[in-house]
Amino acid sequence: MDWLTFLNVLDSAVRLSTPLLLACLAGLFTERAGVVDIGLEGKMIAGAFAAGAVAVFTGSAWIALLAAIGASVFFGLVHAFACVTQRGNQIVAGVAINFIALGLAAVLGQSWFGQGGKTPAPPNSGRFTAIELPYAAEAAQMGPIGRFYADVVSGHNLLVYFAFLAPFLSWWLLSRTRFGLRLRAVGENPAAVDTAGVSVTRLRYSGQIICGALCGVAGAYLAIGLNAGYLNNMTAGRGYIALAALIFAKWRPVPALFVCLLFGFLDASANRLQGVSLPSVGVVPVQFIQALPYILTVILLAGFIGKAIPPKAGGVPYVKER
Amino acid sequence: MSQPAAKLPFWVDFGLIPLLNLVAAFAVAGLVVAVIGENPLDVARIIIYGAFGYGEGVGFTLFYATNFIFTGLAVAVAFHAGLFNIGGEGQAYIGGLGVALVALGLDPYLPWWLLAPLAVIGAALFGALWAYIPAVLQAKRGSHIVITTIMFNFIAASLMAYLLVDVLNPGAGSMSPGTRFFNAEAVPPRLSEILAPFGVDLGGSPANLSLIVALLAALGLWLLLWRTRLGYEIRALGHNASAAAYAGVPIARVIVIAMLISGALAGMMALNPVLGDQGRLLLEFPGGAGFVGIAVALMGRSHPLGVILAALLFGMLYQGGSELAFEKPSISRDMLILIQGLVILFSGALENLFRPAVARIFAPRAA
Amino acid sequence: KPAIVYDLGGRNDKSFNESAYTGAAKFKEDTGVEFRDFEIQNDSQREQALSRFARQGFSPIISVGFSHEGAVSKVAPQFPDTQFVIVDSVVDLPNVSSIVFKEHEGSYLAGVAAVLASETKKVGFVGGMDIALIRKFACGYVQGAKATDPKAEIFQNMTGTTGAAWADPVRGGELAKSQMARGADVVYHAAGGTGEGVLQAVADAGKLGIGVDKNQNDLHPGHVLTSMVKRVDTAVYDTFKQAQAGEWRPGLKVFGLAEDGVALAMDENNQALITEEIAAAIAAAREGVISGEIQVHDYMSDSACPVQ
Amino acid sequence: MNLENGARPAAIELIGVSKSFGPVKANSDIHLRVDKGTIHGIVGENGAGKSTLMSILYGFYQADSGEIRINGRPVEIRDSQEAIRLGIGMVHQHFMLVENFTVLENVLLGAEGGALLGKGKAEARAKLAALAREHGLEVDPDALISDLPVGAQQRVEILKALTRGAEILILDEPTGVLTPDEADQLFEVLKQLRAEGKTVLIITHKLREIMAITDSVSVMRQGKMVGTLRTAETSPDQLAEMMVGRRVLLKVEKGPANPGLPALTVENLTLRDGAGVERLKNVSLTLRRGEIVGIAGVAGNGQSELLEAIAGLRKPSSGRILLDGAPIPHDPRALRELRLAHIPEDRHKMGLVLKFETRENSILGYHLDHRYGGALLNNSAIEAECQSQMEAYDVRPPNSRLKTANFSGGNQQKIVLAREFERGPHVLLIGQPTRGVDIGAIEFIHRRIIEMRDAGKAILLVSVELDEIRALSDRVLVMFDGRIVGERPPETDERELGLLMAGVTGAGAGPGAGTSERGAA
Ligand SMILES: Nc1ncnc2c1ncn2[C@@H]1O[C@H](COP(=O)(O)OP(=O)(O)OP(=O)(O)O)[C@@H](O)[C@H]1O
Ligand SMILES: Nc1ncnc2c1ncn2[C@@H]1O[C@H](COP(=O)(O)OP(=O)(O)OP(=O)(O)O)[C@@H](O)[C@H]1O
Ligand SMILES: [Mg+2]
Ligand SMILES: [Mg+2]
Repeated sequence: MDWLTFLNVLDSAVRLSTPLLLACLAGLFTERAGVVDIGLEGKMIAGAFAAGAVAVFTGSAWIALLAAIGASVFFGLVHAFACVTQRGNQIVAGVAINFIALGLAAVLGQSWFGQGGKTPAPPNSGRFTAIELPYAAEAAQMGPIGRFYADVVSGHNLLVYFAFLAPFLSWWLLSRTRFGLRLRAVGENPAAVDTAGVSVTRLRYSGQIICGALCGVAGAYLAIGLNAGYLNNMTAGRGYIALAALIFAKWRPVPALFVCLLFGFLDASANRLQGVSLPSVGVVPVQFIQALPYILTVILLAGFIGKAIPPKAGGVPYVKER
Repeated sequence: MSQPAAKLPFWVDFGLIPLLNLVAAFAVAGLVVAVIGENPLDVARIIIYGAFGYGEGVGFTLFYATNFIFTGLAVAVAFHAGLFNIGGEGQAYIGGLGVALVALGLDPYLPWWLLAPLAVIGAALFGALWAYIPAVLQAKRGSHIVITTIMFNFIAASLMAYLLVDVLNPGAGSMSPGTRFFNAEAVPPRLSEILAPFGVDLGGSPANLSLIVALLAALGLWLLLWRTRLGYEIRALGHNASAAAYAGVPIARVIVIAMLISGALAGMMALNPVLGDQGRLLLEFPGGAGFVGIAVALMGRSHPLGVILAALLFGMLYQGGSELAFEKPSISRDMLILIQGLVILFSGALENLFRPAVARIFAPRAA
Repeated sequence: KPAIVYDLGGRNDKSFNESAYTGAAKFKEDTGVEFRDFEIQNDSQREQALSRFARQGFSPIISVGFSHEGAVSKVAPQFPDTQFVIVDSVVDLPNVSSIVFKEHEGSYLAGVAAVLASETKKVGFVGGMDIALIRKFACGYVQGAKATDPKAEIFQNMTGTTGAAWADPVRGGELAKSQMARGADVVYHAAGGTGEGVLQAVADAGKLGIGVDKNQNDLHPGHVLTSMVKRVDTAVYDTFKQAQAGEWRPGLKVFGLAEDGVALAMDENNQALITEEIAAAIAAAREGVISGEIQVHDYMSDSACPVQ
Repeated sequence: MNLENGARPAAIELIGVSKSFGPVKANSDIHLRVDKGTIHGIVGENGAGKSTLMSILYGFYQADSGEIRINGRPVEIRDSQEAIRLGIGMVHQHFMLVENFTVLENVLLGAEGGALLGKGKAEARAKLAALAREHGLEVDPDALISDLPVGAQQRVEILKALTRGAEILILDEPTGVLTPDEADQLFEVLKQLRAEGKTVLIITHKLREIMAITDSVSVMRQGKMVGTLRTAETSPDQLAEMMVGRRVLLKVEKGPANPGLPALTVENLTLRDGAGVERLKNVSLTLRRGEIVGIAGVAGNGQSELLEAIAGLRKPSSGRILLDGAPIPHDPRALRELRLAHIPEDRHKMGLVLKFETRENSILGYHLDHRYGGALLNNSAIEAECQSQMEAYDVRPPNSRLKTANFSGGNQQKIVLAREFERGPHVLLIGQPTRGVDIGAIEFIHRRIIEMRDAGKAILLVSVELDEIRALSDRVLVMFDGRIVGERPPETDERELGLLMAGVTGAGAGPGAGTSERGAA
């Protein structure tokens, strides 16, 4: 790969890793609070659909983003109600949310727009479009680093920049604030939090609310950032990959950034490698190239990261009285 | 799990409360139905009639249930070992390859009753194979099995797409990505044909002998888990890994064996659609059954009997749902996904929603 | 009493299923005759749906999509008085008519138009799931492009290997962007819902896209060069009409350029993009194909494409 | 309640407090009065309801009925925050610490002093330093809890309470995990707190400690308050009788040992854990038939690793372990066949599968034995086995189908002992046989262990209870920092053993181990 190609792949990787990163951080907040979340996919779908639908109705990307966050947070609250208040099984709740969000989006979409669950394309004001950072054009002329700035750093939409800021904000929130301290504690030993006089319930709900909000942004990014409108099941399994990334990152925000970038990069490279003829092998079957990121993930997992230890109290409802 | 210790009568615990949960799920679904302008009661009637009201419907319900029994058992056995096998989908897919290779290779020579047992072995073997690598990685390297099995689902999809489009495809002129049809003599009879002489009419439903295999598998799994030493070790491992190590259970080996069984069960799901129904291997035939298996196992409390019941419930939803889509053009097939989700939510995650209220009514009498 | 059974993609797949629906809807509008339709959810429902419609007396019953081939061959003999129609595949039975399209011919024209409209002489193709049918589109497209300019470079990408590949606009957009980064300025898609991402990305970048199956010129006016329409709608409409008039006949019906079964869509949305030169070249190519002067290789005939 | 008292309002007054968990009446109609500036003990068997009562006081549970008065004022303690506000602090039986947090973070949790941590952290650090100065409660604020020995973890719990300004301090079985020396230090701290006018409530099973430090003591049995007495006016025997409802023998009756041939020999054993840390350093010992060798030491000094290495659960990095002269296989299963039994230190973590029916636990580790079936398990054989074990060890209730989790701690321990003892092992590795077990059960278990010795078994006993070690052992080895730092006869003065356990080696007592901050408090 020459430098320009590399930059192109990197540029694509940034876009592809954005929804992963947002969903991964979403999962991080709830899992650090001790609620396992396999329902990221569903929450993203809810967000994407809400964004798509509201963008059409209002023509405002910002209102659509709020709607996306609202819809995802609603599902986050359902999840929290099931897992925290009702002490239900967290995995079942997540699976249920994936089904419900997918089904509901399609049913409502069909009933509102009559296009089989798809939302029509919103006007341009209803989308987050790419923004050129200052001096990008000039920088492009100034050698490889400038190109990097112009091609990779500049030219994304606002949500991308938010996503790449988010791990650092999350890190700060988790490690430097009272809320973060308590949230981390409640995922490790809720009884300790409880005896310290802090409400376990409220913390776990907060985790789910933040999770919902981030999934909402991820969904909005898919529906009105990258694409123009919601399409049935457009998350295409990204919620599950985000979960994998979360484990890969060992539930830490900054590593999550690197892991998601890695996944995005593998994905982008796979796109780019299609049809490329390798010496002595010939053209590699497309299917192999497409499986490559997954194969590499398995290899990395087997070889490098070793055991990932999840938050201790994860997956277990907190019961004070047996 | 975390019940107030008040004991409820058996029929309340296992009859009334699950029923209330289902009713609640349907009530919410009914709300959505009403919002889009249909009569919820009508819809419920159609679903139930569609699933159980006539022979062909019953046959289809059983057909779908067969898939879910296999995948549900697969997830359940892994759960018992403390493992979360999210890769049933991929294992089933690869299991289909096992079935197809047996059938394609031997169908000129063998009648169905000789071929079918080999196909069962093929399905189990290939499914197990696909679970083997994640299992070993978990056992030996501690790689998180949830991720590896997710990855293996994707890898299976790519591999099968390659095989079905480029390798096993009968070739020129064939549009559809799949193998050729198996010889008709190599395909086992359907239940409808077997039961017809007894006056049972299952219509044109594809339910087939795989159902029997599934039920036998459930029985076998029950025996394995609660009546054998291996099952004892699997459960010990699942409940308390360090106690298992203390008891001399070879942890790594039991992890791998449990996953092999899980993969084999998931792989056997392929028998039903591939050998029993389509008579050939088609692209993406598992159609999400591996994921439904997770819900089925959880709702069935990972007990084989529970898995069978939960599988029937989902079979009913699938068949009743298609009846619904047929009868009510205004309700798209996505409604079914929504209803499934609500059933999982209310009977699974919110299973205790009504328990306190019910307990208040029934506990005094029980005490 | 006409009926339609769609393929797994469903009624609103932005592709041939939707096109079939459009044809049926138009028929209903014109004649007031109601029709029923059904979206299957899995392979096992194909037979179920067909025999069910047949039993309830529906006829003709149109099955959209090659995957119905097995089901139609099985069900049709059981209902000899019912008229069955299969789209995209061939079933040789006395009560079945088979409708197939020469997508490679239409795609050939798309290739011609793409290269002529391209300034860089680099064009792209984004397919949905990697299956033979999509390769047929790709192969025709490449032939058209190469015939127009042997030095033209064509980038081909498939979106994926699962059904999700038909509904992943994000990846579709990325693929298009990656092709554009390599210099492509016209991108043709045959990828259902994924293609919307392709057209969006192309439009966002100010380049040109080519739609597929139905007329997508209006999606991003000024940025969709044309659409390779596959007249499933016309075929469905005509079938219903013929059945109504009692003129329905079984047998094979091939829709190519000559039959207007495939064509490039021209309307006010792309008027400005189709220069006279392009229009002339398209017309010439079309004539050539129809007359047999130009032989467009069909990928399906030997599972291979002569040019890359 | 028969303590006549002045007009001063009591620091704590409980009036008719009751609490049920489902059908279990954990506390019924409890009356208790604790004067300000006193140390008050609470004793009672396992499950008597002590922890529950304290948790109610701390707002962790809500009483079903009854009234609580703090300093004479009726209060309603809805949650722990409320309790903290009322000046109540509690050190729980199971520490309420976040293991992968630092000491500072744990102290901060719930009392952060602002939305951002920076300022609060600095203040907490200062407070900790001050408390360390005043009370000798030293602990590195930046150490991870999981790296701290239990004694230090307990200090953190106390510090948590004190930094929040507790006037009433509740300690639930605080000395179970401490060396005598550490316990004494703790008592010094408690006395100092009393001198400052604070009130201390302490739960313990150790009557010696009650006698040593409390001003008054209450006895609970089966959820009820049996009585409250002035410590000066009672005796251990009287308390024990009140607790159990019958007379108990507090001393272990044991004849002299008749050591025979060596059964187990450990030679130069060294063991590294997963992180590469040396947990055992060149350990050698010999165990003869018919003797009990006790290993004394503060938890975390390698005793667990030693037991687990011998039991085949950990692979030593060097050295040999010989059973009857032959090197042992590294396989718990094979070791069981060689008649080596192992009572693990932690019954919940290792000895039992709590979710199993008890009959399933009764064959744990022996489940491959042909007595219990071939291809299929023979349930009636298993049932018979379990019944006989339950009978022999008086497990209550004797219901083999009950999940083991539903038995009380003492009965769970009996289930483990029955399983391992009843198969006639030759060598016994016993870890913490009576941890968290009440007096009645302790008596029973100790008698069994002596019986095993007298039957000629070789027994290696690990316990953090120095009393227990001294009462049961024929020889005592002391471990510190992965080494055996000395051997002493059991009659050795407690002080001396305590010093050894803290790594202070006396004249020529084994390889020179200096003081290290790990063991020394
Ligand atoms: N990919 C990486 N490789 C190495 N170091 C990293 C990587 N990503 C982040 N770090 C650094 O590791 C440190 C810890 O990361 P992070 O902020 O995610 O965790 P944390 O908040 O400290 O974790 P915890 O919440 O468990 O205490 C940070 O200082 C960060 O800069
Ligand atoms: N959270 C709970 N849920 C249900 N039952 C409980 C709970 N906590 C305690 N119990 C039961 O209440 C009774 C009293 O328990 P508690 O822990 O107060 O006893 P204790 O005196 O502290 O015993 P130990 O000496 O073993 O600590 C026991 O029967 C116990 O099983
Ligand atoms: Mg940190
Ligand atoms: Mg207690």
